[in-house]
Formats: sequence, structure tokens, C-alpha cells
Amino acid sequence: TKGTDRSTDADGATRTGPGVSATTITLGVLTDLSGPGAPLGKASLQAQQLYFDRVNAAGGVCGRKVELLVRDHGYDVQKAVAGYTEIQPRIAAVAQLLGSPQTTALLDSVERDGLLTLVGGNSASLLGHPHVRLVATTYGVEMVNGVDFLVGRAALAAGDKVGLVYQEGDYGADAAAGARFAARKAGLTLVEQTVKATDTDMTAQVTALRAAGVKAVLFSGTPGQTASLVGVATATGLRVPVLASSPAFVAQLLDTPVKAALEQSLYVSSSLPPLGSDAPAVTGLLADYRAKYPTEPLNQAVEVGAVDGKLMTDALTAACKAGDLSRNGITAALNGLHAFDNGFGTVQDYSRTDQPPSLKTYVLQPADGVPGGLKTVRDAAEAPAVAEFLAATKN
Amino acid sequence: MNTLLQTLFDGLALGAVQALIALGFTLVHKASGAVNFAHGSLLLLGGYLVAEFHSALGFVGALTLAAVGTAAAAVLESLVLRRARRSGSATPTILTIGVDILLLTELARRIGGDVLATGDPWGAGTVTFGGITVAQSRIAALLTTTLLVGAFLAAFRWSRWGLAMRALASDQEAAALMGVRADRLRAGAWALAGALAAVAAVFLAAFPTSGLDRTTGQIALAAFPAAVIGGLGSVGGALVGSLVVGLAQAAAAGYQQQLGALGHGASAVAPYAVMVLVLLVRPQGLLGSKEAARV
Amino acid sequence: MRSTAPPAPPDTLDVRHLTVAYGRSVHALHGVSLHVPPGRIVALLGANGAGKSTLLRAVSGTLPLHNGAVEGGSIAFGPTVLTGRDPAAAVAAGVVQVPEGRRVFAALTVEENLRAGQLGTARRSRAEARATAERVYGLFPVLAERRHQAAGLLSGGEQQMLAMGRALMARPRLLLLDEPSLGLAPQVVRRIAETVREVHRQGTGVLVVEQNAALALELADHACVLENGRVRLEGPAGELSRTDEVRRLYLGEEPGSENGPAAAEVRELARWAG
Amino acid sequence: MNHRTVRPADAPPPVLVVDRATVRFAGLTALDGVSFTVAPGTVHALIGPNGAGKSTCFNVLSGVRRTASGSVRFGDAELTALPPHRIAALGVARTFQNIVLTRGTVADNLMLGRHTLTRAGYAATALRLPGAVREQRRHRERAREIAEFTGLGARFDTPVDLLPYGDRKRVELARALCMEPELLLLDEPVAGLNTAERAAMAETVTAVRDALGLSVLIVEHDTGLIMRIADAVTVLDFGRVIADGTPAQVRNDPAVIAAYLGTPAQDAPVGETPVADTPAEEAP
Amino acid sequence: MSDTPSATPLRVRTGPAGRLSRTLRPRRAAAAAGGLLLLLPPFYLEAFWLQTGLFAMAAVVAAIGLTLLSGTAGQLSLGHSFFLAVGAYGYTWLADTPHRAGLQHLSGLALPPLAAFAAAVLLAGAAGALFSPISGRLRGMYLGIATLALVFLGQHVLLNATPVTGGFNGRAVPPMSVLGHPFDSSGTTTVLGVPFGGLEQLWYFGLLLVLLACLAARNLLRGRPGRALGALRDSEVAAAVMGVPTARARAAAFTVSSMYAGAGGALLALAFQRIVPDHFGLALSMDFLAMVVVGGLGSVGGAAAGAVFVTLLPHLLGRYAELLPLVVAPGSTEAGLTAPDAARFLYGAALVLTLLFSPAGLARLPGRLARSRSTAAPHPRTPADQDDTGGATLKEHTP
Ligand SMILES: Nc1ncnc2c1ncn2[C@@H]1O[C@H](COP(=O)(O)OP(=O)(O)OP(=O)(O)O)[C@@H](O)[C@H]1O
Ligand SMILES: Nc1ncnc2c1ncn2[C@@H]1O[C@H](COP(=O)(O)OP(=O)(O)OP(=O)(O)O)[C@@H](O)[C@H]1O
Ligand SMILES: [Mg+2]
Ligand SMILES: [Mg+2]
Repeated sequence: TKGTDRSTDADGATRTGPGVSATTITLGVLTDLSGPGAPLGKASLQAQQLYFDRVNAAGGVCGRKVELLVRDHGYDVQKAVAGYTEIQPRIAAVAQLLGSPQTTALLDSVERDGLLTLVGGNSASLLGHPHVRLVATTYGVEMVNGVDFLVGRAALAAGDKVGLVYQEGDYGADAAAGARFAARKAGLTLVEQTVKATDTDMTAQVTALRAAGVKAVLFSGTPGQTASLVGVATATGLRVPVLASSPAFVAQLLDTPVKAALEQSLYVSSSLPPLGSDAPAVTGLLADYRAKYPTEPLNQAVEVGAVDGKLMTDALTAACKAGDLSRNGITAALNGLHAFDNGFGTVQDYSRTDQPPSLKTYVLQPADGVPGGLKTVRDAAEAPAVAEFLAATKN
Repeated sequence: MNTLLQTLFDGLALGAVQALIALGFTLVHKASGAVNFAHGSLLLLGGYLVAEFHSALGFVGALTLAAVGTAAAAVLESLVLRRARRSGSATPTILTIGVDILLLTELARRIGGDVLATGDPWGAGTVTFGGITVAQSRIAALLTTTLLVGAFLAAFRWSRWGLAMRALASDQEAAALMGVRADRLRAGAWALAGALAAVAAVFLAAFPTSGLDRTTGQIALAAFPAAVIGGLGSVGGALVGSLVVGLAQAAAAGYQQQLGALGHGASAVAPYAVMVLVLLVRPQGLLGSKEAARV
Repeated sequence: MRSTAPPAPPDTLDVRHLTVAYGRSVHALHGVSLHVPPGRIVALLGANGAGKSTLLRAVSGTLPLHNGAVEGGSIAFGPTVLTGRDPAAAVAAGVVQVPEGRRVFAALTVEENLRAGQLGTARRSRAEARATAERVYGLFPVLAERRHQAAGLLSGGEQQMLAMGRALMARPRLLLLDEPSLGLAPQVVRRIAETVREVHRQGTGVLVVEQNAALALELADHACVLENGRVRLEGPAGELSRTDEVRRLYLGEEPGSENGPAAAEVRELARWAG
Repeated sequence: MNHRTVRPADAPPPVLVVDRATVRFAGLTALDGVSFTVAPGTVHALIGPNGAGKSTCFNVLSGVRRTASGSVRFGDAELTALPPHRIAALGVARTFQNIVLTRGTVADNLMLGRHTLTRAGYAATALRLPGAVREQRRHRERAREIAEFTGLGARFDTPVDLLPYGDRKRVELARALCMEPELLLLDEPVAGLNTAERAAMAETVTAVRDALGLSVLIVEHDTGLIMRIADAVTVLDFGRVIADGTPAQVRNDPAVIAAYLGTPAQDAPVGETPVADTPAEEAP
Repeated sequence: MSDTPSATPLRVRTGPAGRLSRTLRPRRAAAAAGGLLLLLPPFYLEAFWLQTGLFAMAAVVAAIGLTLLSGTAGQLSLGHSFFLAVGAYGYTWLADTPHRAGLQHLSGLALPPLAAFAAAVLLAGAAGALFSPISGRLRGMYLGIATLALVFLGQHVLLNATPVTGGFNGRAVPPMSVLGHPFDSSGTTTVLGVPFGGLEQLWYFGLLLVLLACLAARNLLRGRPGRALGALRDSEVAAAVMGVPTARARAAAFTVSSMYAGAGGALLALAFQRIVPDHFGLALSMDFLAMVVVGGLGSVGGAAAGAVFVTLLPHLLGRYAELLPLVVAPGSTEAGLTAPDAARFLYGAALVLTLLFSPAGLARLPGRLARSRSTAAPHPRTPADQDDTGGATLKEHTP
């Protein structure tokens, strides 16, 4: 007959479920290591692995070693579903699920199987699912905070026009929702343009924005698009600040001809501090990572992986304390973390499944010569409109 | 500033780059009767070679090397296809999918998440005239394409090589009986297509775009509707089709707001919408001829 | 058409023990030997499927295009070995074929088709090329009228003339004709016959495959009858055309033996009732 | 609906009247006011030099090509207004100058000829409804009969691409016969056949006419054969009718001799089917 | 009629046909045995295999549709994934009850799933028929590229028609249910000691669908419509003159192929349990083309074989790539291939090599092997029976 279908059974005092044996806790990772998301997927997986290596070296969690069972979906939905079906019986939780279409495709299965899942994408559409948790803030909140910053920085007044260029899909739509809300609050008029993930040349969008006479631009798209947008805008005389979502920047953009323009007018809103920050948590992580993976390029996903690792470890530890390492026990333990310190000085609240765990974002700016290519312009803060925004968009 | 003019020019420049791709695509189709789905990967290969070698060889040297390298890769592909040619045009076409997978996987592995610079001489330079601002690279693209395509069209129409190509496309056996060396000719066509793709890659990665990344090759997809709008197999058609596609894309993006709800993401769809419209009116494409055969 | 015949090696087509198979299993020729001395006309006769076109394909090197291959024997034209060579080699050696079924370049104009006839030969001066073309137009005036028309739109007979003209453009030393009279009006058949004779007078060898046996035997010096891929009969055309077998099978003579295959095989067919 | 019922055995086929049909191509008038009539049950020949417009005329009759002006009536139907498949459904069958066959066996090709006589659609065929199965079986029998008749019986299940030229020519004829035509259009049916095969084909054509009572319109350059089997001959030159009459009238018509035959047809040009009473004797 | 009943070539010619009948019977037996074997997996295999098997079945159904279009009618289509999407989304929308998902309102008709499945197939057919102004008029590669438009326009619609499609988030697929008995894990039944959840039950539904699809396609190919399409592919004019209404027949072929795609898409949706627009892109269409060509254009069995090959290969490679040499663990920094890259390489290479080794596809492979075996026996060849032909005297050769 068929493969082992282990139901929860008692092991001493601790309840366990699938993926938990006397010696190991197996966590699943479904990520993109070969598709378009590979750079991020790889970095965050490595950082997370690094974290668990340390945890295991220190004796593990609940007397057990933490192991990762990794499946690469290469950004292909069918492979993600197949990979999930394959590893699902063998894991206690999903330590990372990357890729927005893959995540949505698996939402129902994850909920049905009661598997705590930390997702890489940060769109609000993932909120409200008890087992599916973001580890940062949503793109919408990033934008609300970002607009708040821009209004001050570019001295925007009610009635001013602001461009909004966003990518079709979960990520862009989420950011756009935040941008629209914040713009309405601030009395700004939005000039909207959409782009496809595959577009690389933003000339047409810039032409339209320029014709409309915008005073600033909000952007959520790919890093390549960011470079094109900022470069073309600067070259054609549209010298206005551009505020971008966190995934819209990578350090390599500073090797392109538009470096100067980026340093001049780009701002990035992100809930994690820049890798270039001198906070000890960041420099420590960087040192460890560099030691283990000396040739790997650095990007922000390293921090995400570390947060994922710490969060999982804390949740497992709490579950162990509660004597329940079953799937539901792990979820319950995570959802009981009211004040989780993500390791970078941000305290997050995981008790509300309808809200992102943190609401503050940093505003960063491109800077040459620092790891990750970004420096802090404004420290983490939460705009007044964020609470209203969350209330207005609650599922 | 004149939005219409700006949009027109952007469209033309975009179309010019696409014409280089569509031309190569048409050429291969004529020579081998196959649709080369690996054309995008060849383009990426060309771009990658330029990016890899521009610091060592300088831009021109790297471009030359890339054109030669890509041409060689294309010829290699055509040799693979040769073995399967006798079983109808579908098999070679699918073979190109296989080749595409191999090539793309390797390139994507090498490029990873990087955005590569090609070291082109135009940088982020722009030129402003008549109220519009254009990237220097786009002007270079327009000039280069005009030159290359013009020379190519002339050769195709009047030279012995062009005649042989057309004879081969028309009837392979009869061409062989006239002493046309089909394999050599085919290899030449593929090589040319590869070299054109390498040139196109440089323009695609140049300024208004941030650089070459692993998805740059996908832009070659827009050359399919371009070739069909113009009329598959018509070389002039590839040019006209590309300009139409470029204009449609630029217009759809530039006038997104005016298009209202329809406008969301319309620029990626525009070439296809235009293609369907053209085909409804002229099933053989704008410049394509109805089959010159009768019973 | 050649002004001066090269003194050395005689342009003889020499086919020895040729065995050809299609797709490795359909054997179309079994050890066929054939000889076309320079400046001679040899006719190749045989029923449908006897292997005549196959022989020409083997000489021209187009068998691979039909999934066929030479499995044994040799082919040489003068000093040039043609066995297993590509068609371009044959053309370069001066062996040019007018294929069965015309195969004109449908998308090209008549004029371009003629120019294409010179693709396999060494480059010639423009004037020379034009003169050759004018001669072809002289032979087939209708082609001159259709000069700029796509060849695919020509009538069947016009295409046949074009195919012939295109081959002449290469100024062959050996002309292979596969059913040159197919679909031609009587007058044009005569013109083709004259053309063949003319070509021959200028020292070009001709190997002609023809169902129209009377025409072929009249033209040819020597003839060869293929049957099931083997040489059944051969000899001087005049002698051959006097044999009973050839007279009966290929010339349709001897009404005396009318209960030949044709009459014997007529069967009954009733109307279909619906 | 392009389904058709077959005319009762005793009724003659409809008469075909071509009336001032004109076809123009860019810069060329391929048919220029051509008129002729094919009487029911006759073998009517259409001859003329290469490029005279014979095949074009066939294209008009079978709906492949539109006329610029003029009319073609087949019984009550006006053919110039109909698409090819509708004309086929009226019982007009044709063969092609260049053999056009479908991949597959002889049987497949012949069954294609029965397209308008059958009606099984997608659903019925996919589900193998009894009606469709029965229909297929019945028509296959008839196709086999026709194959036997045309001498293809032994090749019924042979793939056509393995057949030699002569057999393929016969498949074309058999396929046309499978349409149970009222009017059979034959475009150069004996081109490329040797003398014996030509005679056999001629034999078959007249036998078909006699047995099935249909009309035949035939294009051929083998004037000997035409003179022997045709009841009437129309001669085209440069798209115009230059003569129209019995074979005897036409063969002695000076215009025809000048434009087409070159010499009176009695001295059949080299190598063609000799006119029955004058066997060709060629002095090499 | 001809007096040359060429005995030798004729025997050779009928060779393949004879071989065919000989190989047919074992083939049928093998098919029956294989069919029985396919009933077993739900008892032995874990969910991953069942789901992968269902993906393959869905691909088989849709690929048969494409081979009808491309192989038989000679029409290339790159828009197949669009019709799969119509089937998948059609089923979901028709079977689902209207509800809210997050901020979105999702509509649905709440039809019984089986009816919804049938209706989805018809819907895909209707979508195919709507395209007939183009599919009826375009040929070959033109059609292929024109149908690219369907993929991109389709994606556009899938992303924007949110109430029906759920936008980029897609929507959950209601489980199949037959006679009021839903195929899901809720009321899990146990058969012979094995829990029968949704996938196990769906397996048999999929098998049935595959069987129906194969039989219907074979009947079509051997019947009147198949012949008409074949004629259309080989010569449009000849087909028309034989009475085939060309535009209508082409459009009909396209429609039928869309219906197959619709059925495949709906089955795929059931296997996925949630559908998202991203899946139905160009890559899927290209995979389908690869399937039918790898299998052997125009052959139903070939399409099925190709579909299984193309669908399973990446999954198998993905799962077992770690066992291959040179392949490194996911996320590691060691030099070497990652498993998915290795899988892609192998997939690409398999595609290329299959087509190089057997250009006419997997379906022709058995025949090829048989033939190469038969040619191993040397063909009886008569010794060369003549020397020179220069002599003027008549020679008679008696074979
Ligand atoms: N491509 C092919 N594949 C398989 N068999 C072939 C092929 N071409 C020809 N044959 C077979 O080879 C034999 C000789 O054919 P060939 O065409 O040489 O005959 P032919 O004498 O030219 O006849 P015809 O007078 O009809 O042109 C025939 O039996 C034919 O069926
Ligand atoms: N589609 C077309 N476009 C242009 N010209 C054409 C077309 N079809 C035929 N023609 C021309 O029309 C004339 C008549 O052609 P048609 O095929 O009817 O001649 P035919 O009498 O059948 O000649 P043959 O005996 O050589 O077959 C020819 O000169 C031909 O070039
Ligand atoms: Mg022949
Ligand atoms: Mg004709």
C-alpha cells in the first residue's frame, strides 16, 4: 500500500506531526533557484540555511535538528504544485514560499493541510490566511509610507500631479492600492501607467508622465525598469523624485550608465534596513554570510532569509514550550508571537493574521560603494495614513 | 514638447531594432522553412558575448566577436536542424524549441540575476531636436538598421546570392539541380541571422533599457507578429511589420491613459491585436504575396 | 552551345552496375549500366516505375532529397566521379537536369528563373548571360512575353518550356531530360525536339527519358529499355525501334495483338444506385 | 448543405453551356469570351496550344477561378456564382494537370471523392454511430469497385506515395469517378503515360462514358487520342475559340493547323497515339 | 492495364503494410495490458505521482486535439494554451458558487461539476469557433503565429476579467463530483484498505476521459472528417474540388481541437485545484507543440506518448536530479549544476535527440526499428550482368 501517512502521535510529552521525528524537524522550502526570481531565492535560502546551521550547532530546537527540504519551482506554477504535493507529507511547515503566482496557486492547499507557510512576496492579498504569513510589510504600506515621505521631500501640495507606474500583477497592484490611498489622502492627482514584467524600456511611460507634468513618480516594477524609468526621465528633463517599492532595486543598477541619475532621484521604501547600514545586526549577518558564501552577490534577500530563519526558530521554540510540534501547534505558536524581534531592531506583531507584522518602513537611497548599494535616508517610521489604509482595505 | 512626435520617433526606433530581429527570423524561415524559436536565445547569446568581452576587447571588438560567435552558434543550430529537415517543417521548428531550452538555460545560469552592461559608446546620452528628446542609442539603431536592411534588401533582390536564396526557398530540389549549394547557403542565412541578432541585442540593452538581463531574448517574440504583419517570407514585409509593431507598442504605451480601461498592459498586447486586424483584412500579410501556385 | 569543345577528356557519362534504394528497402535500380558518349543522344525507355527518374536522380545527386541512396556501382562523367556527390558537383561538371514535373521556381519571375539556371556555373559576363538568355527566348518566344510573370502562374506547357530554358542557361555538357515533352502541344514538342538536336549538334550529350517512345527513338542514337530497375534491352535506336517488343509496348503498333493488356483489363462498372 | 443525391439511371446528365466566359489576370486575358456547349453524354475535347487557357477554363468550371464576365450553366445551375465545393456537389468532378493526391492509401483518396455523397459529421464519426459506420462500409465497397474498374484493385490499400506515376494518374481518375459525376473534367489524363497505357486510359474513358452515361470534357495534347475518342472538339488559342466541331472538321481547319497542329492531324506528330486508321510510321 | 506488373517492387511495397498487420495484434494486446495496469496506481502511489499522472492525462487529452489540428489538417497552433485556459477557467466559473475571496467578488454559476465540465468543453469549442474568421482563412505557420495573439490577448483577459478569473490571483477549483459524490478528501472513502481521496478518484475520471478522447480521435481520423482534413492539408484546391468546404472545414478542425484543449484544461484545473493565469502562457503552448511533434504529427498514440514524455520528464528530472552526477544541492554554492538546470538541460537534450533520432516522432519509432531490422537481411541483388554498352549490336538482357 501507499506511502507513510503519519498522523499525529505522542512522543513523550510533545505532540508531533508530519515532518517531526525524534531527532529532526523537517521544513519545506519552495523557491525559485533557476527562474527569474533565482537571485532572490538563492540569497534568502542561503541566509536561512546559515541561520539554521547556527541553530543546529547550538543544539537545535526542542532537541531536534532543523532540516530544510528544498524544491525549486523555477517560477513555474505546475512545478510548484507538484513539488508541494511531493514534499507536503514530509514537512512540518514551509519555511519559505517564493513567487506570487506559485503562492496563490498553493494558498488553498496550504490552508487545507494546515501548514504554516512563510511567504516571500508581500502583497496584501495573502493576508487573512491563518497559516500563510508575510515576514515584512505589504507593498501597499511601503507606498503609503513612501508617499508620506515624498510629500515632505518634494514639497508636494494638494492638486499636484504624481505619476504612478506599476507592474501588472499581485505586486504592482498591491503597491498601486497603497499609492492611490495615500495620494487621495494627500490630495494628489495620480497619473497612472502600467507596465508588464517583461517591458524593459520606459520611454513611452516617461513621455506620458512628462506630458502630464508630474511632480514625482511612484514606481513598482523590476530593477531594470527602475533604471530605464529614472534614466529616461532624467535624460528628458523630468527631474523629479522617484519613489520605488523595495523589489525595484538591486545593487547592480549602479553599474549602468544611469548610476548618477539613480543616486540623484531614486528613493526606495523598505521595511528592512539597508545592507549598507552600520547596525550591528546587519554587519554581523553580512560578515557571516560573506564568510560562508564569499563569491555570492549581496542583496536584500539575505536579510529576508535571516528573518525567516529567526522567525521559524522562535515559532518552533514556542511550540516546543507549549508541547505541541504538530502543524497546528506550530502555527498557533507563531500566531502567538506578539513582539517578535526580527533581529534588525524591528519588533513585529504576528498575532493578527489580517495585518502585516510590521508597519514601519525605511526610506533608502542608492549609494555607491556600500553593500547592497543602498543607504538610509530616513529611519523606519509609520505614516499616519497607514492605520487608515489597513482599515480601509481589510479583507 | 510634442507627445505625438515623440511617440512616433520612439516607435520608429523600437521598430528598427525589431526589424533586425524579424529580418533574421524571416531569413531563417526562408532558408530552412522553420520558425526559429531559439532566435531569442541567440540574441541573448550575442548580447552576453558583448557584455563579457567589452572590457577586454573594447566595444567594437566585442561586438565583432559576438556577431561572429552568434553566427557560429546559429550555424551550429542549422546543422542540428539539417538532420531532421526531411520530415516536414514541424520537426525542425520543434527542434529549435529544444535548442532554445539548452541555450537559454546555460545563458540564464551564467547571467543569473545580473543586469549586464554592454559598454556601448552611447551611454545615457540623448539628443534633443524639434521639441523631442531621443536617446543617442536609438538614433544609432535607426541608422544601423536602415543601412543593414537596405544593403540586405538590395542584395536579396539583385545579387546572385539573393537569387539563390529565393530559388532555394521556392523549390529546394530544383535549386539543387541548378547547382545551388543548399547547405552552404542555408548556413550563410543562419549566420547572417545570428549576426543581426547580436547587433540587435546591443541596441536592446542600450540606454533607455538598463542593460542585458536573462529576459532580454524574450523581446524577440515581438518579431513574430512583425514578420507576419509584413508577410512571412517577405523581407520588405519584415521591415514594414516591425515599424508597425514598434509604432503600435509606443502608441499603446504612450496613450495608455487615453485608452482607459483597455489601456492596462495594452502595449504588450498591441502587436498581436494589430496582427489579428491585419490578418483579417489581408490573410497573407501586408506585403506577402498569395501563393504563386495554380492547378 | 559551347564554342570550343575542350580537347581532353571526353565528356562521357559512365554509369556502372548502379544499385539504388529508397528508404533502404525499396530497391529501384539493380545493377544498371549505361553509357552516354559525348555528343550522343541516348534515350531511356521503360514503363512507369521502371526506375528512369531514379537513374537521373542518381546522376544528378538528388537521391538524398527523396530519401534514396546509391547502394552500389559507380557514376562518372568524364574524369569526374559523381557517385555520392552533391548536385552542385554534377552541375559544376556540366551535367544539368530538367526534372520530371518541371519544378520551376514558382515565386520567381520567368526572367529570374532563367538567371537561376546559371547559379551553379562559373560567373559569366553580363553580356554573355544576356546573350544566352536571348537565345532561350528565341527558342521559346512565349517566355519572352511572360518575362516578368511569376513562373508558378504559367500554364503547364509554358512551365515545361521554362524548365528546359533554365537548364540551357547553364550551357550543359550533358543534358538530362526527364519527360521533356510532357504536356506540350504538338508544335512545341517539335520545337523541343529541334532544340535537343541543336544542343546535340554543338557537342552536348543528351540522356532523355521519354514516355513518348517514338519521339525518343527518333531523336536518339542509342536507346536503353529499363524494366523493374534492370536494363532489359539496349542498342542503337533504329534497331531497337524495329524489335517487336518495343513496337508493341512503346510504339503502340501491331494492332494485330490488340488483346494486349489494355483491352484485356477493361472491366465492368455499373451506375451507383445511391 | 453540399450533400447530393444521384440522378436516376435513365435521365441524361445536364447540358453544360459556357457562354462568353472571360477571365483576366493582371495584363493578360486568359479566356476571352469563350463559348461552347457540352452535349449530354458526349466526350468533348478542349484543345489548343500551351497557355491557350484550357486549364483556366477548367478552373472556371470547377469554381477555382472567378470569371470577369460571362456565364457557365450546368443544367439549371449557374456555376460562376458557386464555390468549388458547391459545384462538386452538383456532380462536376475533375482531375488535375499536375497530379494532386492526398497522403494516405489509394482507398483514402477514393473515399475523399465520396465526400459529397456521404454525410457523417464530426459527432457521428467520433462516436461511431451506426449510421456513419454503415455509410462508410457501403461507400468503401463502391470505391473498391471503382478501383477494380480502373485497374487499381491490387493497389487499393497501398500508400499513394509509393505508386509510380502512371498509377497515380489512375488514382486521380478513379477519385473523380468516385464522385459519381455527371460531368467529368479531365486535364491531360494521359500526359506522361506510354503508348500502351495511353490506349488503356482512352479505353477507360470511353467505357466510363458508356457505362455511366456521363459527359466528359477532356483537355489533351495527344491529338491522335482526341481524334479517336472525342465526339466534339473545341479549339482555344490565346483564350479564344478558334474552331468548334467534329474531330474531322477541326483537324482540317487551317486556323487550327496554323495555331496548334502545325501539320494536319493525319500525320500525327511524333510519338503520339496514332489515329486508329493511320498508324504512324516514322523514318528516323 | 500496364503490362508491367512489376513483381519485385510491388512485393517490397506491400512490405510495410504486411508488417503493420503483424505488429498490430501484439500492439493491441499491449494496449489492453497497459490499460489494466493504469487502473492500479491509486492503490500504490503517493499523491505526487497521482497528481503528476493527472497532469499527464490532461496533457494527453489536449495534445490529441492539437495533433488533429496540426498533424491532420496541417494547421499549426501556438494558441493551444489559451483554449486550455478557457476550459480550466470555464469549468471553474461554471461549477463554482459566487463568493468573495479577499477583496474580490468572484462570480460563478454553481452548475453540477459534471455538467460544468461538459459545458466548459463546449465553451472552449465556442471560443475556437469564434476565431474562425482567422482560423478558416490562414494556413500553416501563419496560423501558428496568429494564434500567438490568442495567448497574449488571453493573458490580458485572464488578468483583467477579475470577477470571472480572479485576476492574477486566479481562483480555487471546485472538485469534480459525480452523482452527488464529490471527489475530495472530505468524505474520504476507503477502498481495499486504501484511503481514496480526491486525487485517487480523479485518476479514474481522467483515465476515462483519456480513453474517450483517444477513441473519438481515432474514429475521426479514419472517417469522413479526417479524410477531408488530410485533403485540405495536402492541397486546398483539390479538397475544394472534391467538395470539401475549405474555410468551414478548417474552422471546424480548429473548433474540435479547441474542445479537446478545453477538456484537457478542465482536467488540469481539477488536478491543480487552483488555477492562475501565469500557467497558460506561451511556454505551455510550445510544450504542446513539442508533444505532438515528439510523438509524431498526426498520430493519436504519438500525441499521447509525446504528452506523457514532455509532461513527466521535467517532473521526474526535478525529483531525481540530485541523483545525477555533477548536480549540487539546491542553494549550495559548490560549483556544478543545480537540479532544475540539469533538468532543463536534459529536457532540451531529450527533445533534440528524440527528434534527431526519430524525426517522424516516437509513434514511428517501432516501425523504424522493425524496418532497420528487416534491412539487416541483405536485399537479393543480381550480380552485375553487363559490362560496357559501347557496342553497336543489340544485346538482350534477361533478368
Ligand atoms: N521517394 C521514393 N520513395 C520510395 N520509392 C520511390 C520513390 N521514388 C520512386 N520510388 C519507387 O522507385 C521505383 C522507380 O521510380 P521512378 O520514379 O524512377 O520510375 P520512372 O521510371 O521514372 O517512372 P515514371 O515513368 O512513372 O516517371 C518505383 O517503383 C517507385 O515507386
Ligand atoms: N493565376 C494566374 N495568374 C496569371 N496568369 C495566369 C494565371 N493562371 C494562368 N495564367 C496564364 O493564363 C494563360 C492560360 O493558362 P492555362 O493554364 O489555362 O493554359 P493551358 O491552356 O492549360 O495550357 P497548357 O496546355 O500548357 O496547360 C497562360 O498564359 C498562363 O500563364
Ligand atoms: Mg519518372
Ligand atoms: Mg493546362
